Amino acid sequence: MKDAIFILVAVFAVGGALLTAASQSIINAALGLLLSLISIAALYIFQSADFVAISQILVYVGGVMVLLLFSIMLSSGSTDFFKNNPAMKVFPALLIVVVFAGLAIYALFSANLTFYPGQYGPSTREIGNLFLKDYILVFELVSVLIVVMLVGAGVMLRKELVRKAVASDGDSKDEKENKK
Amino acid sequence: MTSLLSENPNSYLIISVLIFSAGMFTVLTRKNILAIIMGIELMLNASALNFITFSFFRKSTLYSGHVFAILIIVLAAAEAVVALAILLAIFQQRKSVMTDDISDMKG
Amino acid sequence: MDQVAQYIWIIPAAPLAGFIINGLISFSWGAKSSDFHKKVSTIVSPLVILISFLVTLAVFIQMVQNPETNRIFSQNLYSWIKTGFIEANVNLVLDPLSIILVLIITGVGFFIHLYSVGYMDHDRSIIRYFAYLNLFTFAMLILVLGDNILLMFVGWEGVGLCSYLLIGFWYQNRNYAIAGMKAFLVNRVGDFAFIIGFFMLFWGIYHYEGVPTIAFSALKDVMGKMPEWYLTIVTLMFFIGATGKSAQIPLYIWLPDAMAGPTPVSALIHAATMVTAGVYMIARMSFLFIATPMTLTVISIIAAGTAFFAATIGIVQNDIKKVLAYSTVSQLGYMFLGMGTGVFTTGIFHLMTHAFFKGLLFLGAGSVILASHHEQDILLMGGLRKKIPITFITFLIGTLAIAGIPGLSGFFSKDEILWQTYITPNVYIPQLPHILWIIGLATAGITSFYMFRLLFLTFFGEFRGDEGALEEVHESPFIMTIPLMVLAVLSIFGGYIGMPEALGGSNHLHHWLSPVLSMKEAVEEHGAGHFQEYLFMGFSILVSLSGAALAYIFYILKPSIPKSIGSKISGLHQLVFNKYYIDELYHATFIKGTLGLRMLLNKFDQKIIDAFVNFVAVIVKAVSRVHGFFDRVVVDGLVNFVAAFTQYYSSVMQTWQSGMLNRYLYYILGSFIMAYVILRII
Amino acid sequence: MINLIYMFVFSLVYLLLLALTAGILTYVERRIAGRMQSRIGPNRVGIQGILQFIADLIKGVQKEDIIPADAYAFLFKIAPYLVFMGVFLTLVPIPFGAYTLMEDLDVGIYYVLAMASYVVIGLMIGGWASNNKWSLLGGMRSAAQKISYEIPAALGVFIVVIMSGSMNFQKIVAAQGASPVDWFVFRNPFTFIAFNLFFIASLAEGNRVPFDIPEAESELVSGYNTEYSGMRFLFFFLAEWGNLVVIGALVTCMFFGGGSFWYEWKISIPAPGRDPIVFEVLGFLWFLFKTFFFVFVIIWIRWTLPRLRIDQLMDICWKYMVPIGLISSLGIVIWMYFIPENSTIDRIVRLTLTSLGAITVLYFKYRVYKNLKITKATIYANPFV
Repeated sequence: MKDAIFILVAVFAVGGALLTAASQSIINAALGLLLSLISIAALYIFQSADFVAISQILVYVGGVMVLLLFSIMLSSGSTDFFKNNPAMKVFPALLIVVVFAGLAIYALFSANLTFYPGQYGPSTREIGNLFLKDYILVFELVSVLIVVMLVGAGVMLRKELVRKAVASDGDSKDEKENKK
Repeated sequence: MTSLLSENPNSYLIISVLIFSAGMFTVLTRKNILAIIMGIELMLNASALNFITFSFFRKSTLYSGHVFAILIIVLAAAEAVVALAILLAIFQQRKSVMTDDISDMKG
Repeated sequence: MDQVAQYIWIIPAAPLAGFIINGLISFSWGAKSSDFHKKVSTIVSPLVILISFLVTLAVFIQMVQNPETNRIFSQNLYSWIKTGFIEANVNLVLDPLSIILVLIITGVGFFIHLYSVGYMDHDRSIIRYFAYLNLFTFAMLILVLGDNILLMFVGWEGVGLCSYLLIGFWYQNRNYAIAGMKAFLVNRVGDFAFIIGFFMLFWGIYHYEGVPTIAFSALKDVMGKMPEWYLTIVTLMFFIGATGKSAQIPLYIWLPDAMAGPTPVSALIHAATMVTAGVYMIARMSFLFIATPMTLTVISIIAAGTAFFAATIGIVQNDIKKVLAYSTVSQLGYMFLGMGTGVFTTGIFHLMTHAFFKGLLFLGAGSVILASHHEQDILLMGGLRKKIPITFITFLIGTLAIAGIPGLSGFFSKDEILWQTYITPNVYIPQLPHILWIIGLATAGITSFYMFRLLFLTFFGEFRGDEGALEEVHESPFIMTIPLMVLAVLSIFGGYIGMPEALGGSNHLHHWLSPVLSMKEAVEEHGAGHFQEYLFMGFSILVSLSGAALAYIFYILKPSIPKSIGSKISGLHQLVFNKYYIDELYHATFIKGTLGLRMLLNKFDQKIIDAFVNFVAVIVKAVSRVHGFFDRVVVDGLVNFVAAFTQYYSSVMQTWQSGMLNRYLYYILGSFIMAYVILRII
Repeated sequence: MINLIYMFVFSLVYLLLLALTAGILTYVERRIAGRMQSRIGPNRVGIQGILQFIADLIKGVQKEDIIPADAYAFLFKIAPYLVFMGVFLTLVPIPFGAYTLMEDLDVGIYYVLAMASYVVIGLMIGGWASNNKWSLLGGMRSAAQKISYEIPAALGVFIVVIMSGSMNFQKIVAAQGASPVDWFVFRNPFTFIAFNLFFIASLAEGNRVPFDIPEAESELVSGYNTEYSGMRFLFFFLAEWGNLVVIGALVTCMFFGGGSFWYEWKISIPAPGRDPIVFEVLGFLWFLFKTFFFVFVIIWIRWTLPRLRIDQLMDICWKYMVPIGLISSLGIVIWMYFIPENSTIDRIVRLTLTSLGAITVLYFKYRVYKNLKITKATIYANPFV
């Protein structure tokens, strides 16, 4: 029974990813990504990583996917649903990807890793402890990064800045005179 | 090793490889920057899945894998925000999000 | 682990805090800084060093009380790099070796900071100065305290940076700025070798020993499987790194120029601490060097050469700081000579005593310079002893110490080196110890000669400067003379902790250090009585005294002799006076070489390409006069040809740089797959 | 296997109950709205019009399921289900009683926050797939609003998590007590702020007035659901009213002591005499009472306040609520560090806050009675007309 659900989830995860890879429509690709992300969260739950799974849904579904959808809606014309994601030469990409996947699976089976049966249990407290003890520096750096990211994204999309960039493409003389 | 697929690490790792390959294929073939970003997200997720799998099956009391998965999630979110901000800025100027149209830097 | 070990982090942290405070003041106010800011800076900077010193002292006291087996204190601050290949922690270690260095850095450093308060009082960038000085102390402490090569390298580069900053401290003067750059570039050569060395060492550890650690404390136990030829290359690379930082042949040329910096900087960085980093590095990695007799031989030869060579240059220099600079190079040669014997305590001993007396001499020189209003030429001084008595007495003590007059610190350490040089057999060249000993002894005599020359010319005789300048000479303020006095006391008594058994001492230093250093058994306990040792001491005393006497004859009794000798052998004199034209040699080979290549290319450009262009132009001009139509055809044709040619050529490259993300990813993936296939499958 | 079937049946029951509750709430809302606007409201179908929602349901099912010609059919179809799924999934960890809950998740609150994102996706997709400018605008506004207000809500939750030391709902309820003095809302000033932050942000996340910009009828026709009709349209509304229950339940759990029953604390029945089932039922009812009180408050707010402008909406979130949330989450840490639980200061603060709350409620009741007396409109206080 557990395996049946697992196989279902796995098929969704890989199928979503394949939909993303193969879809001619950007919105369908986004939906495939959504499906894949949710299924990956489910795979986390299979491995007793509930906190990570919920984080995955919160950040990816609630954040990244919404942003992606926003960008799709803001950037592509809303009429041409089905052909706004053109592909380039497919064959060499397919070749290289298949070779890569083959190598990776070869590496997996030739590596001779020893595995232990996993243990189930709550993880939130341990993750918190790790973040505040061993990985405190990383944690702080990530928060700094996020602040920088927020400020950066805000600055990048400021109206005046964009306009200025457009203006300086054409003629920068006017600006200099304005400054005087 | 148990006979259950869901308790066999290799099944997770193979799923991860497939998702990663799909992401790579997306990045390789798509012209739309948005699709490329999606491919990158797929690759990041595949690697996070690997972290969790190794954390669970190699030494389950060690939660560092979870920490790294969370870091990947957070950094992916940050990356997506910046990438999409850049994308929108590009779109405002050029009215296009296809990589062919913004390859001014080519030799 | 003792309680006190958990405070080790304070030792580097305090100077860092000082640097941050000073840096912030300097950064926020800079030129606008008020007296208040200056006061804060001058109080904070020595204070932080004092804190470090006191902590070190506390650790030292604990260390002395502990039994010999329990004298290594370490504190692990952070897990820095952790891969399968190497593991590096930010781990601070105080053991009997590093604590000596830390005591010197913080102790001598504190007094030099104090001295700087007086010396730099009127400089408007004093806050920046103290910021650099604190940063230097921090970097030097990291170098010394770090428990692995990578951390040591962080400090190594840090001191290099500070040295550069401080040499070019008065960067408004173009020559000084260039001197800074020269120091930086020359150091870079050495550092490059150092980097190669430690990369090779990492690889060797990984390949031969199969352990990921690079911590010194752990390395000692895992070494053993690495073949000697490989280790020799590694240690030679390290030694080249040391020649860069510690000013040995052939990379010593930056040190004399480094005197462009403020004098306390010369005292702290270019005499007492930074330049000895190479010596320390060899001592720290003694377990590597002891296993490679070839490297030790090379070190001995180069060290003896440097010592002698620099000493001869020192005879004829007229700039007070330049004399001391060459003397430093020469003394560093001595230290390396000691290291080259394989009995590393001798080098460390000399390092310590040298820090005291050379720091003292530099500070004294600074005091002289300040007293005589920034006059550095000793030919324009003379008779200053009555005007600046404290400086004179302390300078005299320093001179006696460096010249190896018995009873002062320099005597013991220098003698120990010479003695060990003589008795340590060499496996490659049996006669080498004797040759080296003779060179060393000669160097000792020359050292004594030029130091006394300096002393006599500066403090004795008649004043030779401008009229009336003597009246304005005045003793330095109290804050500058106190460090002088303290260092003078240390110069006198610092040697007694390493007094050899032959003289009734017990060589504490040797027993203190021997647990942490791997070295050849010193021939201390060799029972045939101390007769030979006494004899050798007698030799060196004799040589030192005769050097001093010669200087007395030349510069006090018959001041005309030097000139007549100089004119008789003017060729040699010129050669030595111009530092054997080494700078010119480097200039002629490396710099001229580069410039020459450029000139050649330039010539090619001018003579052939330009000529071709001119030729075409002339033809076109001529033809255009004949007919406009023809003109258009030829010029346009040429242009189009060039364009087409460029286009064809670029179209080849263009396919690679397509501006398409996907293509780039193809390259990345393709190379990745190829690398994987090559490394793993084939 | 048995477990799975049990879960399936249980969630079906939940689903039906939620649908029923949401349906009844539509009726209740219209009745209350009627009272507030001096009219009667639906009273024709069934006794007092109680079956009105079933009539609406039948009407909705009968209608033709229109999909606009230029819409993206697949997305257009799944959007309402996504929205409904997002609301329904949040019910999983909410404890209606000590045993009456679907799954005792270790990451309870975090899970609830995460599930809200499905709603966002659903609304955006719905708005976009309709291929209608108003719908698109409504969907995007809704997404922007929900993402923005998730931050103050999360900060409010954060404070509660710090106070209770766990994200598990049972433990959060257990960290509080039965008496109002022990409720988180009256624990200290910062938790009180957290309650306000969470409640207001929840209103915004649920697209309720005064934050119903996404569907603002007067400017966007009806926002993201303009093109929907029939059953799909009803699904959006099911989700909206279901969300009311969720908000009420969350607030009750996190700030008002959940289902901890008063008598457990007050009357000391000897332990053998305690019947767990009785207490479970009583606790469940007590929980429902609190929940529906907050549902009433939300409805009340809807018919009292005017709608905000979009820029005011964003200003309130980013310029006021987020900074306040950040400051109070710092404050709660300091507070917990310096003032241990059950110290004198802690008790004084709790009592003061509780009595202030009680005084406010009583004064408000007095005002209502006074106004009713003056206007002689007592008929509108009577629920059965």
